This record gives sequence, C-alpha cells and structure tokens, in this order.
Amino acid sequence: MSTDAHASHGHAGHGHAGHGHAGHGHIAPGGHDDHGHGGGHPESTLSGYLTGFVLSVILTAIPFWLVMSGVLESKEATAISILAIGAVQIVVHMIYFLHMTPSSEGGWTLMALIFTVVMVVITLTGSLWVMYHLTTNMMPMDPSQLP
Amino acid sequence: MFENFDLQKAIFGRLTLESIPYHEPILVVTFIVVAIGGAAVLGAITYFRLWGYLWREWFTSVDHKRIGVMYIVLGLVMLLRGFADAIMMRAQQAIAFNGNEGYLPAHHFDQIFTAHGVIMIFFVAMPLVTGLMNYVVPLQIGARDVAFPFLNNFSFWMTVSGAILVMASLFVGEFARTGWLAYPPLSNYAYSPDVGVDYYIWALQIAGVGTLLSGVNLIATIVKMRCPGMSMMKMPVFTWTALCTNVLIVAAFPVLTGVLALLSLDRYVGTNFFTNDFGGNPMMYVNLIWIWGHPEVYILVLPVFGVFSEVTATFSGKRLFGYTSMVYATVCITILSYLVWLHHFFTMGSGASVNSFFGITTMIISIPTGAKLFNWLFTMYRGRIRFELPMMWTVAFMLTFVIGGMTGVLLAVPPADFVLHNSLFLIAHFHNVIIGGVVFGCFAGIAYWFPKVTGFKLDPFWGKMSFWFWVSGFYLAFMPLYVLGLMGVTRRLRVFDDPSLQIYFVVAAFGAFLIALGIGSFLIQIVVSIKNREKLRDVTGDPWNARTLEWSTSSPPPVYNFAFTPVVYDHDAWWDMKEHGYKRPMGGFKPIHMPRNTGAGVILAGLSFITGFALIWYIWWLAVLGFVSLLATAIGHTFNYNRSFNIPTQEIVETERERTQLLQSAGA
Amino acid sequence: MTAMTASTSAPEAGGVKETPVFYVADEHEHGEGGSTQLGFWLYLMSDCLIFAVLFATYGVLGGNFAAGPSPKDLFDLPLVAVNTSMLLFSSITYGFAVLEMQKNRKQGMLMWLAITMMFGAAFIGIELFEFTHMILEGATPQRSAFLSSFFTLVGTHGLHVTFGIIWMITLMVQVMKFGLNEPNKRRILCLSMFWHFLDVVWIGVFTFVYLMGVLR
Amino acid sequence: MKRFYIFALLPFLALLGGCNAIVLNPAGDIAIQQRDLVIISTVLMLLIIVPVMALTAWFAWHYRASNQSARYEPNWSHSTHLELIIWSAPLLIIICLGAVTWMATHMLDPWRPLNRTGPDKEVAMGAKPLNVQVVALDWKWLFIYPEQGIATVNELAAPVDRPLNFKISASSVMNAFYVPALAGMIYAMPGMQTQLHAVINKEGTYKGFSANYSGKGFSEMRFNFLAMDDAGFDKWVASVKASDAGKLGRTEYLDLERPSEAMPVKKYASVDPQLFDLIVNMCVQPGKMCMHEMAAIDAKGGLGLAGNNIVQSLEYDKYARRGDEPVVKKSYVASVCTKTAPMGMDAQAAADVTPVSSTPLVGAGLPQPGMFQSFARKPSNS
Repeated sequence: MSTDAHASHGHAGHGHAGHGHAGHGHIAPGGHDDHGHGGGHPESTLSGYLTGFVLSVILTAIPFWLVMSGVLESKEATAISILAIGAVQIVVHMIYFLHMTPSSEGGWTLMALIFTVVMVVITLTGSLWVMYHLTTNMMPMDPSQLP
Repeated sequence: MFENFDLQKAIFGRLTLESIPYHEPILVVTFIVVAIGGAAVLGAITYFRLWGYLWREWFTSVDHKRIGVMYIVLGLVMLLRGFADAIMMRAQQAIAFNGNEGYLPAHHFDQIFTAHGVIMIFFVAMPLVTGLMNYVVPLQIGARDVAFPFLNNFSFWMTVSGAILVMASLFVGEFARTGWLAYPPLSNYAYSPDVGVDYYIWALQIAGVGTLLSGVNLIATIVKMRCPGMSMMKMPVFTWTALCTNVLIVAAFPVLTGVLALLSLDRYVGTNFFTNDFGGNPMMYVNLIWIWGHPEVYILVLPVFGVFSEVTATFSGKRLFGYTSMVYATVCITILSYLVWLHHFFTMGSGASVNSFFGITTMIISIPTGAKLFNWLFTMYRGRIRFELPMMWTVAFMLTFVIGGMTGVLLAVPPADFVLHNSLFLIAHFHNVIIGGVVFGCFAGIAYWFPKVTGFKLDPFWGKMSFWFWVSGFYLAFMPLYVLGLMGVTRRLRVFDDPSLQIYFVVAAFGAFLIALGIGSFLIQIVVSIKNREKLRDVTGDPWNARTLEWSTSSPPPVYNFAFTPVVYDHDAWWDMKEHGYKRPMGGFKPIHMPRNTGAGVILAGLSFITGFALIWYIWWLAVLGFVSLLATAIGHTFNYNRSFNIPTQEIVETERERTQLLQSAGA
Repeated sequence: MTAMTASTSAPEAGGVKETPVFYVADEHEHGEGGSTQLGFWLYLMSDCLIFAVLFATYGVLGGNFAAGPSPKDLFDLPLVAVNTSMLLFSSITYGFAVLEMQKNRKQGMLMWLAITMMFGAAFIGIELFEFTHMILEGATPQRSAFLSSFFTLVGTHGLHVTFGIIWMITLMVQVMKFGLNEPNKRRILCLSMFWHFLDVVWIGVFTFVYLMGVLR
Repeated sequence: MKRFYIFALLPFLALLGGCNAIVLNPAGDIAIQQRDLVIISTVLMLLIIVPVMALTAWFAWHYRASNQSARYEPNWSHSTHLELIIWSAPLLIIICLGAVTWMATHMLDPWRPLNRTGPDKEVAMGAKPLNVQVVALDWKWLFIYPEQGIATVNELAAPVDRPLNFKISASSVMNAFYVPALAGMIYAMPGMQTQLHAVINKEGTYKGFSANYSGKGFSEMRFNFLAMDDAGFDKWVASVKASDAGKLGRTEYLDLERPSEAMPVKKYASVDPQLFDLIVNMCVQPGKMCMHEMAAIDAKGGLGLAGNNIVQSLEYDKYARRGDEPVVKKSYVASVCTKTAPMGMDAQAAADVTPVSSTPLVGAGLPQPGMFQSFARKPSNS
C-alpha cells in the first residue's frame, strides 16, 4: 500500500490510467471483486457443515468429559486443556459455520474479526491484570494475611 | 391527594407533582424562557406551514447530507445548553468566597457540572463530528449515500432522543449529581436513589445505540462504497480519520453500553457489581468505563485532525505533506488509544509497574500526534497560505493544542499525576484539548464546508469576531485554571475558603463571558450570512479552490451527489481533475436509484424515549408497552421491502442544466 | 454500490496525451444491500465486545461468593451438556436451512428453520429451568457479585437467543409471504451469522463459566 | 481594553512568583520530588513544543498569500529526511521521559516505605514511621493514631522529618486524600485500604482536603494539617488525650459516620484499637460479616447453599441518607463467627443491637430498589 502511495507522489506528469489501474487493483472498492451476489458470502456446502458439526461435537465432548471425570490429576492441566480446546472450537465454528475466509468481503470481515479479537484480548487481559493489582493492593484479604 | 395511593404509584411510578421543580426560581425562569422560545419556534413553523415540509424533507429524510446538517444543528443547540451550565459554574465559583455561599446550592451545582460534562461530550462534540462525517464522507468518496440510509436516520433520532431525555431532566425531576462518569458507589442506588442517575443512564444508552449504529454505517460506507480508483491510500485524509474514528466507535461504545447496563442492573434489580457489599467492586466500573472513555477522546479528536488536514492543504494551496505518515499516524493512534485507559486512575493505587506501563503507553501516543502536527506544519511550508476563517482556526488550533498536548503528557507521568489529578490543572488540560482541538476543529469544518452545504460562504467579519472572542476567551478562561491547579485547587468545588484564589476565578469567568460573545458572534454570523446570501453566493461549487471530491459537485449538492460516479487517480482527486482538464459530463444521464424517505426512524426513537422515560420514573406498564411497541414497529418496518425509488432522467437533466447555467453565469 | 470496475470504465485510451476518464459513463443498475453482510458483521463484532465486558466482569468478580454458594454448589454439568447440545444441533439445522435456501427450496428451508427454532426454544427452556432452580435455592443474582455476573453473562446470551428466535419467526413469516427473494435471502444469511455467532459465545460461556467454575 | 490586559497578565505573574502555588513549592520531600518531576518533564517537552510553536508562527507569517516573494512549491509533499526527523524527535524525547517515568513511578510509589526524609537524610534502620489511619466519612475526615490511641476529626498533626505511614479508607463512597504540601493524592475507598508514605519537612499549617467529588458536602471536606516539632507533637497528643470528647468506639463511630457538612474539629481521647480494621472490613456494625472473613470463606469455596441463609436485613439507615427517597431496606451478610473472632460481633455488642429477624429469607430475595419496590407491600400507616 505504501509503495502505491509513494508512486502517486511522483505524478507530476501523466500516466494516469496506469496509476488508476495500480491503485484500483489493490483493494477493489465497491466490493464487487467477489463472485456472485450477497456481497461475497461463500456458498455453503453440506460437507462443510457436517465436518464442522462433527468436529464441534468432539470438541465439546472432550472438555466436559475432562472436567466431569477428572481424568487429569492437576486442575491447572485440565483448565489449560479446556481453554485450548475451547479456542480450537471457536476457530472451527468460525471456519465451518461462519465461513470466515481471508477472501470474504474482500478480507474486511476477517480484518474486523482480527481487530475485534485484539480488542477483546486487551479488554479481558487488561481488566484482569489491572483489577488483580487493584484488589490485591486494596481489598481486605484473609485475616492471616493482615499485618 | 388520592384515596388510593398505590394506584397512583402504579400509574405514575415515582413521578409526582413534587418532581417538577417549580420551587427553584432558576429552573422556573429557564423553563419560561425555553417555553416561550419553543412556542415561538413551533408557532413560526405552524404559521409558515412548515410542518409538512420539515417532516417530508428533513425529519424523515435518509439523505446523508440532510442528516449531517441536522446533527450539526443538534450539536449547536445543545452547545447553548452546555455552555449555559458552564457560565453558571464559572459565576458560582467566582463569587463563592469569604463565606458567601454563591447562588447555587449543592443540589443544583452538582447537577450542573455533571450535565455540563455529559452534554458537551455526548450531545455537542459527538453530534458535531458525526454531522461533519455524515455530510462529508460520502461526498469525499464519490458515493451517493451511506451504506444504510435508513439506519442513518434512525441513529440521528436516537441521539436526539437521548438529548431530549437530558433536557427533560431539567424540568421533570433532576439530573445526576455524580460527575459526568457517575462513579459508583456514589451513583449506586444506595447513595443516589433519585432519578438523576437514571436519566444519565438511559440518555446515554439511547444515544449510544445511535452512535454505535452510525459507526457501523460509516465504516461499511467507507469500506464498500468508494468510487472506482479510490484505493485505501488514495482516500482523502478526512475520510481516513473518519474511518478510524468509526472503528473506535464500534469498538468502544459497546463497552459503555455494557458497563452502564451493569450499573442499571445494580440500580434496578439490586445486583452487586459495583456495590460495597456482597463482593461487588466499584473499581471495576472505573476500569471499564475508562476502557470506553479514553478511546472516546480520540473519537472526538481524530475527525477534526482530518478537518485540519483538509483545511491546511486547501488554504496553503499545496499537497498535504506526508500523506502516508499521516495515515499511519492515524492508525497508530487508533490502536494505541486502547492501551492507555488506566492513566485516568493512577491515583487509585494500582502499583508502580501497572502505573508506569500505562504512563509510558500514553506518552507513546504523543509521537504519532506530534508527527501529525509536523505534517501540518510542513504543509504550510512553501505554501501560499490564505487566511480565510478555517485556516485561522487551524493555526489557532496548532498553537493551542501543543499546550494541551504538553500538559497531557505531563499528566501521564504517574507521580506528577498524583499532584495534578482531579485538580483544576486537569480541567484546564482537557478543555485545552477539547476546545483547542475539537471545538476549533468543528468551527473550522463548519466554516470550510458551509458553502458546500448552502451554496454561500459565511460572513467573514462576524466569523473573525467569533474567532477572536473564542480564542481570547479560551485563554482567559483556562490559563487561570492551570495556575489554580498548581495551587492545589480541586475540581467540582462549590465554595472556597481562601480569598486569594478569587481573582483567578474572576478572570476565568470573564474568559467564559468572552466565549459567550464568541458563540453569540457565531450565531449572528449565520444570520447575517443568510441575510447576505446573494452577496456571499458561490456558484462554482468550489469556493476555496479545494482538492477533494466533494468540491467537484454543485453547492448544495443534488440529492444524488454525483450525476455520474467519479473515477479517481489521486487522493487530491478534485485537484487532480482540475489539473488534467476535467470536463463536466453534459449528457447521457441515466435514472439514479436512491433510498426512499421513511418515518420509521422518528417513530422508533420516539418510542425509545418513552420507554426510557418510563424506566426512569418506574412507570412499569408504560415501559413494557413502549418496549413492545418498539419491537413491533421494528419488526413491522422489516415488512417494508419497497425502500428505494429511481430519480427519473428528466429530473437529473434538469438539475444538471441549472448547474450549467450557474457555472456559465459565474464564468461570464 | 459503484458497479463499474476500472478495467471497463477507464478506457485504455487514457494512456497517452488525452484527458483521463474521470467518471463512470455507463453505470449498470445494482441491487441494494451490497454492504449488508459487512455491516451486520461489524454489528456482531460490537456485540462481541459487550460480551467481552461481561466476561471480564465475570473474570474479576466470579470468585466473590460473599460467603454464599460457589459454582460447585450450583452448576449441574450434565444439564449444561444437554443445553450445549441443543445449541449445537440448532447450528447444524440452521446450516441445512441455508443449504435449502441456496437450492431455492422454500418449504425445506422453512422446515429446517422451524426445527432450528425448536432447538433454540429448548435451549432457552433449559436455561430458564436452571435459573429458576437456582433462584428457588436462594442463589439469586442479588446474593453475590459472582451470581450477579453469572446471571448477567448467561442471561445476556439467553436474551440474544430469544431475539434470534423472534427474528426467526419474523423471517419465516416473511419467507412464507414474499418467497425466497433477494432481501429475504440476505436476511437469512444475516440471521445465520447471528445464530452461529451466539454459538461461538456459548463456547466461551460453557468453557469459561461452567467448566472452569466447577474446576475452581 | 487596557485593564483587561492587566487581568490577563495576572495569572502568569503569580505563576512566576510561585507565591502560593503550593504544588510548585511544597514542604514535604515526596511532594518536592514530584514537583521536580513536573518541572523536568515540562522542560523536556518544551524542547520540542517551543520550536513547534515558533515554526507555526513563522510559517504562518512567512508563507502568507500576500508575501509573493516566499517560495511556493504546490507539489512538494514528501521528504524522507524530514519524515525521519518528524518521527524520531518526539520519539527521543519520549524515550527520555519514559525512562524518567519508569524510575520515578517506582521511587515515588505511595506504597513504598520511605528510605529518606530529605535530600541527604537517610532513614535510620529500624526507625519506625508514625502510623496514621485515615477514614473519609461523609463529609469529614477521621484520623486515628493507633500508637497514641487517639483520634481526631478534621485535624491532622505530624512531627516534621519523621516518616509517615497513612492507611486510608472510606466509609461510603470514593474520596481522595490530598495534602498538596505533603505528597500526591490517593483514593480513599470504602471496603478497601490504600496507603501513602510521606514526610513533612517544614513546620506549619497546611491544607488538606478530598480531591474526589463525593456528594453534597464535598466542597467543605477540608482539614488542617499541622506540622510541628517532636515536642510540639507530643504536646498536641497530650492535649487530645486531655480532651473531654471521650472514647471513639463502634457506637460512637456509627454515629459520627452519618452525613454532616463542614464539621468542626473534634478530638477523641481514646479510640477502639480495632476500629480501623473494622471500618476497612465494613463490619463496624455488629453482626455483619467482615470482608476479610468473607474473603477467607470465598477462597475456600464459599459456604455452599447454606450461605444463602445468612443474609440479614439491615435496619440501619446508613444507606438511605442521601436522597429524599424513603428508606430502602438493604441487606448484608451476617457474621458467622460470633464468639471468638475479634472482628465479629462480641457478646456485649450483640446484646446492644436490635435483634435482626432470624427468619431465613428466601435467598437474598429482599425488597429491592426500583423494579420490585413498587410491588412490595408497604407498611400501612393507617
């Protein structure tokens, strides 16, 4: 993108159409770069839905089983694995049910998603971090911890 | 009064005759003035038979230009209210010395500073910048409207609905007495059981929905509706800042909605999120509201950075210096503004590592901001600067904003913040940024685009009067506050014990008075300009010899903006067209597909207002009724599939022919 | 909205000395709603942040039982598992509805949509059962910050599902009345995103709230 | 017009003189270091602010349209060198400032015990600071001296050059404890305890106040901070001990806690040694569970479903005293350790309290504010 912009600086002369093509080819405005109607929503397929469904059933069953049976000795290990499986399942849903692909809507949905994930991570971890500090500094704790 | 007391409660909730503050003389006078003024306006509209026109052409309009104008009118009207609050505070603080209690009791004063903050941020600054974006962005990207025209109308009326709720609190009940962010536990039911905080919550929730949807709308517009040739790096800078602003809106306002919803649950249902007991934690509210609150500052200031970029380039007669770095700076600011929220509560005691992390991230924001400033500076360098009104505001901004930026970075140093936080120094700082940045920017934008909207320029004499009153008034009103802050004077004080402070407050009050003259001059300027419109007329559509696409169409632009969708090759598209022998298309017009006006937005927003009002006063039946009708109307609206129409070729030919004649008259 | 692409509008003649083409001369008509998908997705992203706030609140306050009951005392994992399966089934049935829609089979689409709605209603029913059970045991949202944040987070999700069901009914009526036209198809796809998005949120809920809560 | 110019100059003159700009001319070592930081940061930033302002004025003047002799290059819009300077100059300054910030934030952390009382005055090993417990009430300040066993309202005294250790809390809403001459502010929050380490180096009477808006009486929530020599301080302590206001116990505190505005100085000759802990733990009211008890129970996983039955209705009217609304009953978690726990209800106090209803309520299904209140049956007043 930046090269494109720099190119336009040297546009004292002509060569207009050339610039136009370069610029246009970059991110096609108007959103008609994708095929078909519906603004580039990819066609859904039966196999896609079924794959997604089977995967998510498995990925739901495992964490429930892990917690309910307590197979893993340590709580930390269980917690980490269910969180990891949850994350994987979210990705599965995104791909097979929500049809997230880098090309849908010219990449804008994916970009919005990534941005949102960053924001969610900031909100969650930031809040937890800040509030952890605030509470440990200020909130009354166990009497044994009192001076 | 009533035999059956409970029946009254069931019908009116906690709304009683005592809720109307007829015993407060100030409010009664205000009410009378507002009532007379309102009656005069309504009477005039009726007399001139304008209701039908207003309803058909404005209230139900889905035209982004009309909605943009309505946003700006809303912002200016609310500016009067917010400023009235400001001058009342300044007057109170200027006299409340030596045992003098002043003229405002705490009950009243505390509402005023809360209302001032809420109104200025949500109902003045937000509508002004949203209005500018709404008006200008589709024109700048060569589009005919926004992506969701109905939603645009709905968003606007939701904002109005919130504004009316705030105004209603003046005459029915009272407003919050908590400060503009309503920190619990003070804002919780235990300490503020009356309707004030409920007014605050519902006004912001309703307006917030509007803001959020307009954010979604403008992002979709910018992403999907740019004209051919306009790649991201060929977008005008104002469009870039508008994009980033709306990304911030969409990412930040949900947090406000969420946190206010939690507060209202605390107040209405008795949950324990932010209470002192039952494991609640008020600090969580402070944390969450600032996750919204800091990006909000950039939501306000980014669009005006865009305005200044356009204005500087236009009036220096020169390409914007460092377009690329301008864009990257904007994007940097967008991301970074999410990483700094804790600097608003260093003094809550998070500990040194957290505090210094957030302090340093805050300072980092000043790097891209500084880069922007240099870019404007070097745009002026080797330019040919015409000091028309917008440019005057820009230079005043550059000189004022750096001071605000400097004190801002100062406040980002945690130990320095410990002595300056919550003081009048802080007040001076953010007014320095908001007035010196946002307000100056909005005035620059209004002066700049006014001829585009109306077809005639603003009167320069009254504009300059307004400018000088504003600028000198600003310095007189806020420089003393910096000093007072260094003297250890806190914000939100109603009475003072140290008589040596009085002189500063008197000076500040005088500054506020000058600002009042500035606002007055601005209003006179508009009236005078309308009166002298023939003399100030611009028929070219491009009065400033400007650079971006909105100036390529007529002033005011036709409903469809562009008879043919433009094709662009450069970020200064219109300049580029002028340089390369652009010829206006004279024939081959085709019908244009446009959205149809609808009253659904007004109705939905009206129902939201009723629902909000009912919730505030615990009129449960009305709240349920309002909400159900809201839902029903929304669903009913989706049954309307016929939302657009074609402008016939004949009409376009006619419109374009008129413009051709105008242009010829100018050329002759 | 702008229908032309540069390759057809900016003629190659613009190359040498002539004035470049600055407007699209023959625009062809295009339908509305080209931005709907993206706009709706952006709305969902903002909704996502509301949930982020609720999750953060639960994360901060979730351990404050105020000497009251904790997740271990309250959560019934088999019930949550059943509930989760309702939502999962409704996802795949919604998928089938979309497939039918793509084949322009109105009746099949309506049937799958109705089945999806049933699963959604079952989900809400089970959730309401769980809530009433807890409230009757005295674990009300007012009892502790943990319960406040639990009820709010899970309840907000439930409220979304409820609105999804209302939307689904509206849409079914509209499809019955107006057929599978372009706007209706667009709306079905939007609701599809909404519905699957709620699924994604539910993954967070059952992992972070229920499973982690019982583990704690 | 001339008179206005004089007005405009006044603040700047005062600023230069620094006559009563207490933040720039404080009397405590911490505040002095904070002042230095303010000045250092300002100077660092002026390095870039001044040139920018000068350039703005110069460019605006020189490149005005009427000055046809100035160079005009309408297409000049890029220069890699300039861009480099534009981004790196602020970056360099921010790096310096960031380093200063990092160090200063850790050095001046209010939680950090002092290791010096002045530029060359190290704190001796084992020297004990003077502990002061601060409580922000509606709308006055309570100071408890645990070692001296005394308490005062709206008057704080301390010996010069001795490290002070403030423990700060509040009774109802957020406030901020701020003595500009002494050190920066820190929030005072109910149910929580913040800390501030500071020292005062000059004798005198300084102002202290709440720096965070807390409601109606906030403007007059002020106190005097008396800095005196050791002998003077001892005398002051003795005078408080000799005052006839008596003891500040739990009952007296609950009385004192009720809202009042512009309260005069009050001195208590003795004080319940546990009072501050009870305040921080929000269990001064007998029978209420203390927050640290609650935290301990929560850490062990709560009290299970049985814990639903220990919520009691609070008869005390502390919560409904700000608005004109009728008293809303509020609930609290009852203490479960009634016998031995020092923080819990002791036998004597228990007898004094109006017994709360012992009927187990349906959960916390208490009359709630708002929505449910209007449906709740009102006590008939006929």
